[in-house]
Amino acid sequence: MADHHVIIENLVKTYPGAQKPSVDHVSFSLPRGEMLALLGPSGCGKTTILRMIAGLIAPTAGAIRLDGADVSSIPVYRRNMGMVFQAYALFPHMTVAQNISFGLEMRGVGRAEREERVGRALDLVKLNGLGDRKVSQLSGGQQQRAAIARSLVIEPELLLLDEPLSNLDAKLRDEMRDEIRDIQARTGVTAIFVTHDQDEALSMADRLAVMSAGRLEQIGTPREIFDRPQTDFVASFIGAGTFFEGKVAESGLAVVEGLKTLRFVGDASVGSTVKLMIRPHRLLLANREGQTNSFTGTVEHIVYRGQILTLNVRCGDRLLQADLPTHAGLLPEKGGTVTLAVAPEDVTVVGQVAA
Amino acid sequence: MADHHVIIENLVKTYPGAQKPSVDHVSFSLPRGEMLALLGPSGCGKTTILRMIAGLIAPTAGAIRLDGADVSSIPVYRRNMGMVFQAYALFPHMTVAQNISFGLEMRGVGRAEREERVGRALDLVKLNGLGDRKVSQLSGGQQQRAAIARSLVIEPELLLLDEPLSNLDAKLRDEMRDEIRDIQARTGVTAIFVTHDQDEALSMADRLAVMSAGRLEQIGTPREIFDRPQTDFVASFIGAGTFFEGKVAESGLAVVEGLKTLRFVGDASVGSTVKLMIRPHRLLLANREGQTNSFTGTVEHIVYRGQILTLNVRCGDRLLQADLPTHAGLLPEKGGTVTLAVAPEDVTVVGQVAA
Amino acid sequence: MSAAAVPSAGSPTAGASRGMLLMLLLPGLAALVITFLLPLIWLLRASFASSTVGAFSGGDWTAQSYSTVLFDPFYWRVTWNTLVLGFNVAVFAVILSYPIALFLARTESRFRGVLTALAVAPLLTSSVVRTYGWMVILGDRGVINSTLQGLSLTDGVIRLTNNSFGATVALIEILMPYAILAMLSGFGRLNAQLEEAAAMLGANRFRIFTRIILPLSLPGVLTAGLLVFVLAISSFVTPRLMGGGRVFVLGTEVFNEATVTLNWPLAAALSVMLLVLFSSIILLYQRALRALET
Amino acid sequence: QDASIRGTVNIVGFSGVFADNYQKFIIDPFKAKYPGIEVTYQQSKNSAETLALLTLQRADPKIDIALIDVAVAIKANKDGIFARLDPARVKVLEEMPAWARLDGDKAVAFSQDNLAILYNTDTVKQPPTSWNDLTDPKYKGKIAAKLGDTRGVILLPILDKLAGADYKQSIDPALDLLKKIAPNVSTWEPAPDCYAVIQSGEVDLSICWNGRAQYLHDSQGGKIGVAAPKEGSIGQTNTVGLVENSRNAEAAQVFINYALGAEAQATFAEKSFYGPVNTRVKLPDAVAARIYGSKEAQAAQMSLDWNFVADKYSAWIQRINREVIALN
Amino acid sequence: MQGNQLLGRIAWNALITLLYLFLLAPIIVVFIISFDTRQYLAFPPESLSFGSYVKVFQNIKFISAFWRSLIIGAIVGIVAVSAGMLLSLALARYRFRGKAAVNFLILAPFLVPHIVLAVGVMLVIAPLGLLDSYPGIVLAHLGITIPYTVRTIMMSLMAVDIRVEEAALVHGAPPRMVFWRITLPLVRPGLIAGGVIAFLISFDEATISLFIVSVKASTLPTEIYHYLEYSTDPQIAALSVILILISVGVVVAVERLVGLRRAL
Ligand SMILES: Nc1ncnc2c1ncn2[C@@H]1O[C@H](COP(=O)(O)OP(=O)(O)OP(=O)(O)O)[C@@H](O)[C@H]1O
Ligand SMILES: Nc1ncnc2c1ncn2[C@@H]1O[C@H](COP(=O)(O)OP(=O)(O)OP(=O)(O)O)[C@@H](O)[C@H]1O
Ligand SMILES: [Mg+2]
Ligand SMILES: [Mg+2]
Repeated sequence: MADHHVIIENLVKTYPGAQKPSVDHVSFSLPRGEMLALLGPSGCGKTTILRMIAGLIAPTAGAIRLDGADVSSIPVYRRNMGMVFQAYALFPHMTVAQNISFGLEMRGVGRAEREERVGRALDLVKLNGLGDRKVSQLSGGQQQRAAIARSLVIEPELLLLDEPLSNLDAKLRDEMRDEIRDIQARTGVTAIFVTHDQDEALSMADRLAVMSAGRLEQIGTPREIFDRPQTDFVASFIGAGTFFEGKVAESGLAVVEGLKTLRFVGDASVGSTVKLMIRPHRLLLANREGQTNSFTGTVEHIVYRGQILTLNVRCGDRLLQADLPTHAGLLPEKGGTVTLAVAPEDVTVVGQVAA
Repeated sequence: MADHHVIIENLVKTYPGAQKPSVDHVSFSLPRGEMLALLGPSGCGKTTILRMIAGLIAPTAGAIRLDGADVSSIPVYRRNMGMVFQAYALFPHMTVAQNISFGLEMRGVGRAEREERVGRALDLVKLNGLGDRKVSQLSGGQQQRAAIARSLVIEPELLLLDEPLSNLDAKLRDEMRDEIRDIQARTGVTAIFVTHDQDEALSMADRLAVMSAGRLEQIGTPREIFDRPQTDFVASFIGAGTFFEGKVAESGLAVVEGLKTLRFVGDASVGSTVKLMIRPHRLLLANREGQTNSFTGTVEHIVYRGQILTLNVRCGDRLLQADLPTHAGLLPEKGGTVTLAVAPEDVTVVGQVAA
Repeated sequence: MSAAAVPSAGSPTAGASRGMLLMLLLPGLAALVITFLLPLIWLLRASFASSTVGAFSGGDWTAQSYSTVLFDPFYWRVTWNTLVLGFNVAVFAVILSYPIALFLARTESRFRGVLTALAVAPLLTSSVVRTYGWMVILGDRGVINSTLQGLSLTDGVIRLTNNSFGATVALIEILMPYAILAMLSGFGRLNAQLEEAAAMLGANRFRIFTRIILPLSLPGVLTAGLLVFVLAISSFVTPRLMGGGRVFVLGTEVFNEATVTLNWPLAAALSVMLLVLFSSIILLYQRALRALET
Repeated sequence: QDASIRGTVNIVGFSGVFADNYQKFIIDPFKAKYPGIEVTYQQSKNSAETLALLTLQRADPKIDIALIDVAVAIKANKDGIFARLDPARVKVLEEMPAWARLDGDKAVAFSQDNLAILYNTDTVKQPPTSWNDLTDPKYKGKIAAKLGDTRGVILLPILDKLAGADYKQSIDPALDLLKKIAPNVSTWEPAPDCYAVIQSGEVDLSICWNGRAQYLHDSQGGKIGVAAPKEGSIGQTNTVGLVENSRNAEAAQVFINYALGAEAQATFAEKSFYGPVNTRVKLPDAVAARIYGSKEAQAAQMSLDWNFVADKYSAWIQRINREVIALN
Repeated sequence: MQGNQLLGRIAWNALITLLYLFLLAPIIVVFIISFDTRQYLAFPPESLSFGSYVKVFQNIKFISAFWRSLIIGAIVGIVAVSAGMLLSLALARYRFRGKAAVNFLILAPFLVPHIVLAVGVMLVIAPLGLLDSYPGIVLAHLGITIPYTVRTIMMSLMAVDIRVEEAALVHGAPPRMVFWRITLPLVRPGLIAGGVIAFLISFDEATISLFIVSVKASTLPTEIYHYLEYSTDPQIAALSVILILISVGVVVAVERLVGLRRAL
């Protein structure tokens, strides 16, 4: 921890005039070269954290350390960070190339080298040939890429990205993700990026920090977050799922109202009431009824989503959500009866219910 | 066709001063109660089509018919359509409730009924309690929902939605999708919505119209579009995939450079060169090498995406993209060797290559 | 030297900000203090002087001028006239300027620049010359009267000028450019898409105007109204010349006391009176604006 | 030529044609006579502005001589703006009438511009001959009369005399007469000015200053006619004053002595149609007629007790404004 | 287009035309009069000629006053814009005590009649020895023009996304560079519009100028005023027309260049 590149300690930000803090005692740290995704619903304080790290706003309390040293006395323009703003914040009076070149100029890089590096950056974000355009002549997606190029070209030590891909269509977004990931891996820059797209967070980041209402809910690898959410909020915010409450009858077995019993893997003391979750894609079509953790019900709703088919299956008074691969042989139809099963290790304990 | 609710015939729009038409001979039609998604990259003309249907701009050529009658002589305000604008266009001087109520007032609905219907609409979009807020006091997502409520409350015959969900996080977006889908199904209103999110298009729409540079590329059900894209553009725009070019050696068998042969299902005359596509999730882990349509290679890149694991597998000089479910037993690791296989019916012909 | 991102005290560049702030404020404030605040203080001082010399260099203090202003019913009537004139001019100038401002705000015409310039052009004509222009139009043998007589619509002369009607008409025209400019800058919230949205919701042109355009432009209209009112009640050349000397308003009285009877203390006191009027109007206006916004 | 006296004299005075004439007929000849004395002439918009300027510079005057309206001069003397002229240096004082030597020679009248009735020579075929003609109903709505300033203050004593009263007793008779004129008045603030409205035919008659009207009559084709009423008139009186604490008092008094002299006065009267004050001036008949009108009118020419009038100045204007103009 | 929509358009255009006619009526009259050959203002003209224009261009007082006004207006424009820029920055970007007072001080000159200010300005300027001097008249005009420049620049400044400045900071630009490279270029429309307005006001101001200047620094409006004291002839009309044409030209050029309306 102590030798981590970025250390955030008990960061608090209360905007003037606000009753509640927008960022509330958040602590985390990143080793050099890591990419962290800040994830959370709109208004939970993601941008605020980035802006404090950048030095654009001052924390109400808490500390930000880079390589162990408190940064509060370093002015913004000497922190050597790159930042992609949520609304791009390109310089409207400059061409694309001038925008990208700006940071290099500020660093006193010579003209020839500048031109060369700007050219490379333009290639990187697939804007070659658009360098001489005015910013206003770019589409939203192109602007976003120009902003990315501007922040990358200065080879910052720390890269801050605020929803850098929100305005791109799926295709381009995938490409840019790979690009950013690549550059980050190659240059070894530490990066923090904000997103509300969980797929983006899961696929790009080394670790995810999930926030809710100013607080850090959980921080961990994509797998930890997705498969072992530690709070209710994280469980329901990341990925879909069906939630159950059950009384633990014996170790690894809970009695759930309306269903029979549910076998699960995880710590839960006998007699306590636990919250359990099943991810939609962990529910599989079962061969036969009566199998462990199997549910039979009627298909109420089917949504085709290309790769997968999302089913809502009614079992008694519960609605189970299941995602089946579209190529999994004979697919159920609306109104039909299906039996779904789940492996005990795919039933996750996401919390205790106070008695 | 003739009895369809909305019929678009050879619609063309060239903006004054533009060299190329922004919408170029587009024709399609919708039966009453259908929901159509207009999908395509930024700037392809989606909004332009919506605005012509709404009557906000006049087509350069072509006709729009509602219930068989040409609408060109009906002024906007008598067309009884609901529209959600890309940038919301909420009335800034009114409260949320007043915004929603506006259309009802224009229709002379009495105060009591108005209040009741506005209340229900607010519930619907989960804005209960925010009715008295000024529009400027809402977050982006909340504004978008208010705009949706405003267009729904008048129970229009035709609903036009321009990227209605772009500013919502995954969770809320899913909920709103279901809500809109539900309302649409319940009220039987015909709806056209614009999106650049293919997941949204696939999961919400009865049919998809994919556009590119002003032209309609393909229109069809989600499955037709996803599984049987008729053009290169559609294939690469919707969903990911690995593309091959191969010479058809015999019916259903193509020789692909760098690979061996690829069996496919589809029409292609022997001797011609075809473009073939394999969707990532149709590539499965194979038990043994040498099976039909199987490829062995090294895992170059792994991305964990919650539900699925995306692999980039290098076979010779080709990179295959495969999506494996995360619960499919023992998962491959980066650098390891895997064998992937695909069923011939999952190898899609997406076009011919001119010799 | 930008204050760019130094919005709050805790900021990393805050150390420099106090000195910076002073640097930013000093030149402009110095100019304003010299050419506005000090003259105003002098005005106050002068209004309490007893003689012409006292008005310049101090000396004794007396409230004589104020008691003259406050206890002379003539000045009450003048004040009332001033308010009536200001009100009429403000109302009509706003009504007549509104369509032009709306037109300029929306037109896509190539001539937009010229049209904007033309709307402002009246500001640049000497008021004496412009007044003469109005005399030609409204005079007893002017364009309107001769047209009416030519069409045999009237046989007598209709008195259109040398009275408060003439003064009002000319003031309206003279102050319209200010109203147009003020409205133009206040029309920022108007946005074609809002009108489209209203049309989609079933509002016809009339309703779009009354329910969307008008309310959205109301702050601009209020600002324009205030500006015109204030300029109208402080005007003196136009009411004097166009009113044929029959229109007595505070502006003409100030001018009269300052340049004809040389009673500077009284002129100062009348000016202070005018300022008090302004201030109360502005306060009322701000109330109205706040009420509009909540 | 007398080059023995040296110095600079700074004069502030009226602008426009007056300034041109003053330069040409007073200053230039003076400079020819006294080459050692430099003279600068600064134009001022009006006497009020001049007074303001002088008041401001009281501690350190930059101006030595002011040409100023008599009413303003008297006001200035109340504030001690002007210095007493030295009779030893300004010998010509002896030639000035008593009424012209104000406040013990702290300002001396040097010219008078008579109030007259102007008429449009196209529309008025029978020029008015009497101030009483102003009440003639045929001029209804055809008179321009700016009376809110010195013009009104001068007209009142004239009308008082017409009514057989004395302005020192009461001006009520004059106001009553004025109220009879009022219905004929089209504008009390002629725009652009009281001469142009005659030229353009906007009105038939206008109560205005003689000098300028004569000048316009000559220069612009005789459209303006001047009627000098037989009951005589009163002139707007211009005074010259030596500024208190002037640093060039000596040279300044040399100048004043010259400017008040008969020769200078006569030339200026002939060129500007302003009546001279120096008692030794004898005007040619033609010139006298254009300044004062007929012999009858010349005989009836009046002068005022300016100290008395200055005291009533603003009260009279106020009464004209409130009792006549405001009610019409 | 529907019939009644067309009708509405025609009615609307007719209304606008009428209003413009009203707005420009006296100027049209002045324009016509300016060609009259007579030596006094009268309508309609007897016969037409460019004589008055020729005379205006031959009038040395007008010409030299015109250049003086031009110089004074230019200086006033530049100084008012500079001071206005700094004030706007302080007001738009800082929170400080007394901000309301500063705001009022900037708004108030809009509302105080010039006739009221004029004597006071003279009184303040006189002891500085600045009467009838360029610095004096420039100073006097600053008070009435700075409010306009602050207003227009503020409008531009508000429109500038602060994030753009932040982006420059983050990418290594010290505040000084942010100002020169980002903020200043972005508010240029406001600067130009403010400068033009300040110029026009200074160029046109008579009331206060009359108290400040007499000979050396007399401006065109004061010359016109003095001229009107003893003659009212078509020269004045011709001069007005020339000035209007110049101003319209300036406004149109600026509108073309930066879009004046945005800044207003
Ligand atoms: N300048 C400000 N003044 C007061 N409150 C603010 C300010 N900026 C943000 N907030 C509040 O602080 C909270 C956190 O804002 P922040 O911008 O960090 O959210 P976010 O997580 O980035 O959301 P989004 O996904 O919508 O961008 C919000 O509730 C917001 O209303
Ligand atoms: N008013 C206009 N004048 C000229 N060209 C326009 C206008 N509006 C749109 N265009 C052009 O027409 C094309 C289609 O625009 P449209 O707004 O329909 O795109 P879109 O498909 O809605 O894109 P997006 O997803 O970015 O909203 C674009 O190339 C755009 O530049
Ligand atoms: Mg944010
Ligand atoms: Mg669009």
